[in-house]
Amino acid sequence: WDGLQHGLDKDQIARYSRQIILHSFGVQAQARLCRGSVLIVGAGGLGSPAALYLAAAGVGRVGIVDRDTVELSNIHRQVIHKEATVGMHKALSAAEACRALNSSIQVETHLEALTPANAVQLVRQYDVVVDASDNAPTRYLISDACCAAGRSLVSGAAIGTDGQLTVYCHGEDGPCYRCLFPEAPAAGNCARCVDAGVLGVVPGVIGTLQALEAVKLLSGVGDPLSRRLLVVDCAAGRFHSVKLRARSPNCVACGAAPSITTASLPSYDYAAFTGQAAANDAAPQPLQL
Amino acid sequence: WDGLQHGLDKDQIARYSRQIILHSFGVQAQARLCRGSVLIVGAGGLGSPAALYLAAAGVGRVGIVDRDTVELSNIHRQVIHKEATVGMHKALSAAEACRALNSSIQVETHLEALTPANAVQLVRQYDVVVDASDNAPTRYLISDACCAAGRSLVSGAAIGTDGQLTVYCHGEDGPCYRCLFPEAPAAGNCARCVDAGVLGVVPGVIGTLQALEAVKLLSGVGDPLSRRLLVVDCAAGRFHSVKLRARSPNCVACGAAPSITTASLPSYDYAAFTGQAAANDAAPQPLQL
Amino acid sequence: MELLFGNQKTVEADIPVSNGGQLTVAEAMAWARDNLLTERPELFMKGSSVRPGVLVLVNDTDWELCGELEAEVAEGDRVTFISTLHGG
Amino acid sequence: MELLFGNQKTVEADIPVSNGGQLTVAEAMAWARDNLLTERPELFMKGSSVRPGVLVLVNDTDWELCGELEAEVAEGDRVTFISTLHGG
Ligand SMILES: [Zn+2]
Ligand SMILES: [Zn+2]
Repeated sequence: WDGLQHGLDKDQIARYSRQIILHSFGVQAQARLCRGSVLIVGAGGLGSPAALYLAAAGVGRVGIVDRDTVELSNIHRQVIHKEATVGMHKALSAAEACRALNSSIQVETHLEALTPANAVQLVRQYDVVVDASDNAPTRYLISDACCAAGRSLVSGAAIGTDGQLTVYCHGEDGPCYRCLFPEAPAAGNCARCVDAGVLGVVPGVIGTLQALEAVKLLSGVGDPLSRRLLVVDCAAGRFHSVKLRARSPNCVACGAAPSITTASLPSYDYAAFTGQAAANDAAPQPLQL
Repeated sequence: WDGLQHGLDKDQIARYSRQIILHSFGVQAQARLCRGSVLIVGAGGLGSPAALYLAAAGVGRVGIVDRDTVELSNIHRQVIHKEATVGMHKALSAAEACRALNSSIQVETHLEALTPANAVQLVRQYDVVVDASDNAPTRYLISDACCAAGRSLVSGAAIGTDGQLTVYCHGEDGPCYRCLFPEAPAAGNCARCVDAGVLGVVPGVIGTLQALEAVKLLSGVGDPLSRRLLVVDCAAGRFHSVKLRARSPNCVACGAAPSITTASLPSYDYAAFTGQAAANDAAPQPLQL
Repeated sequence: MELLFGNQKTVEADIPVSNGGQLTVAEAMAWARDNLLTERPELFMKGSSVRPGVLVLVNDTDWELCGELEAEVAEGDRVTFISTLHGG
Repeated sequence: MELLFGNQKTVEADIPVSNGGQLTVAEAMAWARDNLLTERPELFMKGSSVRPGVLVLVNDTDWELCGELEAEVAEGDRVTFISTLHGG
């Protein structure tokens, strides 16, 4: 049966047949996907479609990190959850949906937050990382951990009706987040969806595109968005792609002589660096009109 | 409570709060969404994310048309379904997922195919139509019905790693599908995902964007993609938007003196016009490698 | 579409202009069919125009807004052929 | 970003050039801050450069590839300021 040594069984061939028959994809690409693994940090607006599509596509092992529980006000955009899982741990709710879609893959949940103490060893367990988080200190942490562990990072963000997407830490010359933004923006310039608002479909668009980039990285098919930033204005229906700088030799995380390393990262103070805590601990006020 | 006369109850305010607090959206836009209705033709690769996001966003009434049943080979891209619904009617499987996400909206299922006999009266029952179908004769039928009934049409398509998206029949000068393609392509030029293959995330991207366009049309927020065609090359990560012609005065469906009308449409032979049947009745061969 | 052009999505070409005048889209298409096409011409053109289901663009604008076959193209202009998709 | 510029996403401007020479991005930014900004300048600039978290583009290219503050801009060039987003 496995004359071509792709390692897929009959059920997998049946399940993924529409991708396998695609001329530019094929059975070897599917096999790479099935052998691959992805860590999705955040099971919210971005993580919902990313996790659904990566599980559906057949990524062999999907890890989901989230410390929060599902709230009713999440569901207008976090479509992996449902009313019945309000109050459930988000990572568990997301994992349940992924397994219901594809019981043939492994889904691992990480119920504590990503921290300087656990980030590098967690990231090391996966081939590719998807930043589906919602705050600046976590984004710097994820980028630094990917530099230290040598993993490509699919970074997406969404707020209001705007979205952004790129692949960091990729190949010989891909920059990391710090290469672009070595100084953290002031806390007042880092709006969160819970405070500023977001149109539900917007993280839907970006999160699905993040799944696409992760599929390209794991399967080896297509050109990942490395050194290119996709800027999406959903209200105007405008998508434009901008060319980005290469990795910086002076970067403290990924340059020639990085000061942020596997050894030093656990003691790096991301809250001090960004002037904000990762978790938005104060529950948002119920909306009064 | 309802001093601003938006008609939303406390649960709705809580559920949609993150959209309501968005400055460019607000409570009146949410109220318009909650009063609106959308017909999604097709609960497959495009319809899956479109239905999920429209239900989540709070569209008051969602209609889903599909005559097929869920198959295992659908699930790599049709993430609204799950392993447990293989064998179930797609429209019912999709409706179940929508209600699980949002029990406060109405979800209506139409288990028979869209046909010349039922199209106009079905389309008339909704404010906006989403073409999430998968074949040429149905696409011409949907466009003609929208012209006859005066409804805007969010049309998306995906195959391989390519996608397209536009809004037809909109406003004073929006063209319909026939305005662009008055002569149907030969059957050999109309590939179907089941035969040519499709990367699962690709209809995911387009279907989510279709939900976005429908939200803009129903809420009145943002600029819909009328007279603009978005062309997406997912493999290369390229999005470009092209400017389209206006409605054609000579168009047989939407021009000054249309020959395809509410009265004549039921007897129009779409199979003859396109040289193909709507349904791909022969079940595809199981994939042998 | 690229299957017809040796699997290339983009082709840069210098098209010789007859009569020292302007090049029209019709002439550019005929030249492409005769010089670039590696597969069956009927999948690209029908008579002297493009076959049904293909949208022709001149610099990201529907050719219907530019004069269709008679639209003039000059140095640096981009002519694009897009097949309408039906899958979902 | 547009909140700082009177809620306009795009502004076309003719910037007077001193010394009859080329305009640099640094000069264009200073001019924008002094002539277009309707809100707090510290949300746009820090010293003579852009504040942290803002990516500057010259014609859809990262300014780091064009010389940053010293990049020269001419008639028809587009300078864009993009805030990095963190939400999800
Ligand atoms: Zn770096
Ligand atoms: Zn028309």
